[in-house]
Amino acid sequence: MSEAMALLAIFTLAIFVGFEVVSKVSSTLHTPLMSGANAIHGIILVGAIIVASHSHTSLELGLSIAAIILATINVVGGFVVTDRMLEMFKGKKKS
Amino acid sequence: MSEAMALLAIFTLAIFVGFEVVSKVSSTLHTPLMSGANAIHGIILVGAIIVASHSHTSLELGLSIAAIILATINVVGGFVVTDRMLEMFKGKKKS
Amino acid sequence: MSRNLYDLMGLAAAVLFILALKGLSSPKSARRGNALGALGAFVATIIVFFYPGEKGELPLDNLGWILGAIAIGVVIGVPAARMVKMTQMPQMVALFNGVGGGAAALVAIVEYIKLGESASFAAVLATVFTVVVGCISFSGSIVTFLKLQELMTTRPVILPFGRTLIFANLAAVIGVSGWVMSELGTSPLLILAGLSLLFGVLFVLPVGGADVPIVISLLNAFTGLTVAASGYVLEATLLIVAGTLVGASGTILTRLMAEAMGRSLFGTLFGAFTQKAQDATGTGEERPVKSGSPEDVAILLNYARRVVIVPGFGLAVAQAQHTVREMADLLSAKGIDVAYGIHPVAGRMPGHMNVLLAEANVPYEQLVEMEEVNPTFAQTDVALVVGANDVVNPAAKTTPGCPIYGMPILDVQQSANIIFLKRSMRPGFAGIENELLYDPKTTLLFGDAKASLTKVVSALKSL
Amino acid sequence: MSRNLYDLMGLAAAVLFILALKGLSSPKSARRGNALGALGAFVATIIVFFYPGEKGELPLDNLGWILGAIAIGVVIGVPAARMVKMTQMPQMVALFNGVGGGAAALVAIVEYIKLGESASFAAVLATVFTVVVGCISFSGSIVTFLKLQELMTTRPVILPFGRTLIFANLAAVIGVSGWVMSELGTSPLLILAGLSLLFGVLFVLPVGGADVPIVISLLNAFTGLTVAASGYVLEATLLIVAGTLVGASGTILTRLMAEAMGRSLFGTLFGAFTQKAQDATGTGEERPVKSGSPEDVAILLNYARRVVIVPGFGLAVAQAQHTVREMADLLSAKGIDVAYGIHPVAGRMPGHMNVLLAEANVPYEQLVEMEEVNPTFAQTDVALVVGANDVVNPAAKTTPGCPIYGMPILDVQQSANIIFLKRSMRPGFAGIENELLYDPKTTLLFGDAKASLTKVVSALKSL
Ligand SMILES: NC(=O)c1ccc[n+]([C@@H]2O[C@H](COP(=O)([O-])OP(=O)(O)OC[C@H]3O[C@@H](n4cnc5c(N)ncnc54)[C@H](OP(=O)(O)O)[C@@H]3O)[C@@H](O)[C@H]2O)c1
Ligand SMILES: NC(=O)c1ccc[n+]([C@@H]2O[C@H](COP(=O)([O-])OP(=O)(O)OC[C@H]3O[C@@H](n4cnc5c(N)ncnc54)[C@H](OP(=O)(O)O)[C@@H]3O)[C@@H](O)[C@H]2O)c1
Repeated sequence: MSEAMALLAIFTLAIFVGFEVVSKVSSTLHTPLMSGANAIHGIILVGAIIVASHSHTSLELGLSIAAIILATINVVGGFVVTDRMLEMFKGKKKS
Repeated sequence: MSEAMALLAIFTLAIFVGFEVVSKVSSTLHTPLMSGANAIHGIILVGAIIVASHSHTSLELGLSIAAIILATINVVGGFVVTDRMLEMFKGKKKS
Repeated sequence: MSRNLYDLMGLAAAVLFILALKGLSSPKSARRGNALGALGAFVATIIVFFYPGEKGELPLDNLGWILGAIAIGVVIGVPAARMVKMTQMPQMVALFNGVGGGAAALVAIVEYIKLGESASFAAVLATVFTVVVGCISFSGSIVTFLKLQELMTTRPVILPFGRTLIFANLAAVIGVSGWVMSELGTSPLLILAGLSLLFGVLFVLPVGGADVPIVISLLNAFTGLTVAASGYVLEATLLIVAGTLVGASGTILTRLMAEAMGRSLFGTLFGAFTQKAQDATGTGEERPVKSGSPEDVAILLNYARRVVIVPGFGLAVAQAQHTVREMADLLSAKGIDVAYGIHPVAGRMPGHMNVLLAEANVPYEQLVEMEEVNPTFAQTDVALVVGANDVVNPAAKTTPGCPIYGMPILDVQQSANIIFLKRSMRPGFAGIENELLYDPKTTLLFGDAKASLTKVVSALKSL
Repeated sequence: MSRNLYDLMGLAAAVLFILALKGLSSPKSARRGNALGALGAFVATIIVFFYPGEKGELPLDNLGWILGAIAIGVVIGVPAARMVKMTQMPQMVALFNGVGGGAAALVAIVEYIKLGESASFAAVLATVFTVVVGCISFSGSIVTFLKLQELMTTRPVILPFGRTLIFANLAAVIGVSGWVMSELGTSPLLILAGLSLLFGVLFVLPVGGADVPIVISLLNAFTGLTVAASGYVLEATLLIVAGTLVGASGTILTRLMAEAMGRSLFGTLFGAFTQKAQDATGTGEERPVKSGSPEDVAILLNYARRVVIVPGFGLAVAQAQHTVREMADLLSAKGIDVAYGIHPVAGRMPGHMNVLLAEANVPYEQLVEMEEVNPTFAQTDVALVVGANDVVNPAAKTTPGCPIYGMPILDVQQSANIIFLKRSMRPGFAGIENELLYDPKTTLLFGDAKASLTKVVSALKSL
């Protein structure tokens, strides 16, 4: 099996996992889930770091540094804000 | 990424898909689901055909022919028997 | 390009399998799901005949043999699946699972023979794993078949020194596996296969009849994993995906089934290793029971306000589903409140009763699940137990250590009167005495369920 | 070996992301799920610093720049996330999503500059896709932010010739994409980026305020897909898996959110292309309304047998959750049956009301979901609407074409009396008039919800 095929298989399976995992979420959790998923795609940070480390012109470096900053805001802020939302659900347990 | 890693990733994702897809099945469907899954693993038929086509000694050929027969019984019989079970659920729709 | 095309079709087959499992998980789409699975298997099998080799050639030698073998398999498999009686489906599934496991083991043996000195450790490991687990799945499934078909006792079989035996067997399997892996050789592999077959037998023997479906489900998951391992050795992604899917979903399913039966998964599966003496109340005691005539039963029913019918395996054996419906309709027409109390594992497969009663067009809203019907027994005048036994046996609550202990039951003893329709005092599937038969509230109507019900119906009509 | 180790850790990070989404889907495990996701992101980021190149060397040039940029991101992101008010979380999520999309687009632009003549068609396609979709996600998210923050109107913005404009824009994006793909060049790419940014704006402008969260969710899924595409170009499996997960789950989530709001997904998203004039009943008419004093309200409540409290966005603004609970406890103590009717999209995010009321320790069993509470309004004496508007607006049923048409609402008009606590006659989020305010059954108590409730509580105590 070629590498491209393997990647395609991974892509396909990941689609199913993504679909199935959230398909029964209650509406109460829509926003935190969206926010958490949003934080996860901040992992483009990894891509930004990779391109930054291979940047040799100042244009490339500038763009990728900007990408790193934005991606970091996404990933760090995303998880923190999600956690804050979820914190408020705690109260419910008591009752 | 090495080929082995790609296969491992595929394996891991398939585990999640398998888990998630059936995790909320009602007990009424346990038996048909088991039976259907059972038919799916009959796809070892493909493996049996591959080894049979590369068999050069009569021992190898004999074993792989036996494997093909067994696997065919598994896959064909499995889907037919599952279908028969499910056929009986039809009646319910009328009411 | 052409290879990529076939790879794409292989991926499509894998997706079809996923959709099959997804479909099978919901009543509405179950049948379509099964059809998708069959389509996936078909596509996958076709591809392999046309898959070009590295240099573009078609690689299938021995084509005649292969096609012949497939034909034989079809000729055996289809009629077997078509002709099996509904009551015998579970054993059929067990058999099919067994042959699948056997096929995986055979494939692995051939692979092993072909493995060169240069084979990677992972490939050797995967091959040996497949041989061991495939053989266990094969022999284990055969034993479950024999149990379900009642060709051997359905009660747990406790061998003398059984525990020592199975531990020794396990040790031998592990030891020989190591040997087989360190120096490739066909004879040690065959010894390993033999030991694994034996292990499968010892593993399943101590499992009580009622737990057999759980074991089949587990062996099914095992077979799935062997298929995935074979896929790794043969570099066939489709087999990896399909096998893993079955392995993972089978594992979950096994747990769900154990939960539905109120069994501890661990206790069920490792009975062989722990082997607590499971003491069951002895069978065949001579104690007084109250038996009645069809007319007595008809009168009891006629003056009830609420009747709950509890169907069990005997209803399936007697094929009395139409008759029971006729009776229920009669009672409803007299203004009596009638419901069917459905235990999740009544019969011999989950959903067995729903299937049977649906066949007789029983109105869906009369079928009440265990959790919902149980609180209503206290307001029930007559609980009519038709060919059920284990699912109403209070021993599940009162007798720790008995094979069904811990299983939730239908609380028929809460109702004002209990009627049992069965042929004899013989116990049910789990092989244990039912105290309820001796309860003063209980009336027994002996005979085949269908015959008895027919008599009750005519008695009801003449009242 | 060492590379394999890092690959394994990458796989572990992917698994953590899956477990994160799984955890986030169930209330009990949501917080742990989020923590697992953060752990996954941490692991993934660490790996990339140590991942050895083909020849075993550590490949990170520009390390100082990279670490500095991360530090800046942390210094901006964490305080922003910590300090944002609860009522502004949705806009925050929109912003974070936007910057993520922007980052993906920037990464793709750099990738594009580096692409040699030998780049495969698939790689070029993936790069251009990322630039386009990342830019759309960026500018679209900024517009949703502006709408939610009410820095611009929350009502659908219909530009003159809007439809022509957006079709032209779309055609331009497609055309320029083709150009960029056929001959690599930086300036056409920047033009493409500009066109895509514009498209994002035009796409989101016509979306009515109430539908904004749906659009954020969709843009979130888009960003996920761009991450997956970047992963393909950079050969980073982790990015493929993580991006695809977000893309797939985001798509489902978008559909679920649209369903929960009773919106047609298609209509919401392609409003820009269809642009039916959504006529809303004009605001600010001069019609008579019945307003009351806190004492009037207290009396109505005091003699009710059943009161349903309908909280909305205004409750959150006024932070009146504790006061409303105090009042509800008072009523309960008087033997009045009190329930809260929770609309799925009351407030500014799904679950907003549950969160708020849980904060005030309102007993869980008093929170009743819309489907369950609606049939009880006919038996309800007083429906007390606290800072809600759209979620009880009958226009959702009666006025086709209005922005909330088709959304299921709480049927307060079925109850004997309706009390509205709000500050003015201004409409709610969707910007449409609520006929119910003019209903003869309705009493209005003007003022901040917390102040009004405090007065009602003291009036109740002195009764
Ligand atoms: N549903 C599943 O998934 C599944 C699978 C495998 C095993 N099991 C096990 O099977 C059992 C099911 O419980 P159950 O109560 O349905 O069945 P059961 O405990 O096996 O009892 C069936 C009863 O039906 C009577 N019977 C048999 N043929 C009859 C006929 N023609 N007319 C009238 N009565 C007849 C038998 O008594 P006579 O011989 O005296 O007539 C027997 O007592 C449980 O132990 C369960 O764990 C279930
Ligand atoms: N939940 C979500 O996911 C989500 C996300 C985004 C948008 N939305 C949309 O938001 C809306 C939610 O409906 P809703 O009924 O909860 O809110 P709404 O329709 O926005 O109505 C809120 C009402 O509260 C009043 N109010 C504001 N501040 C107040 C205060 N301090 N004291 C008293 N009253 C106050 C306002 O009237 P005055 O100004 O006259 O006081 C307004 O009429 C729906 O259109 C929904 O689609 C929902």
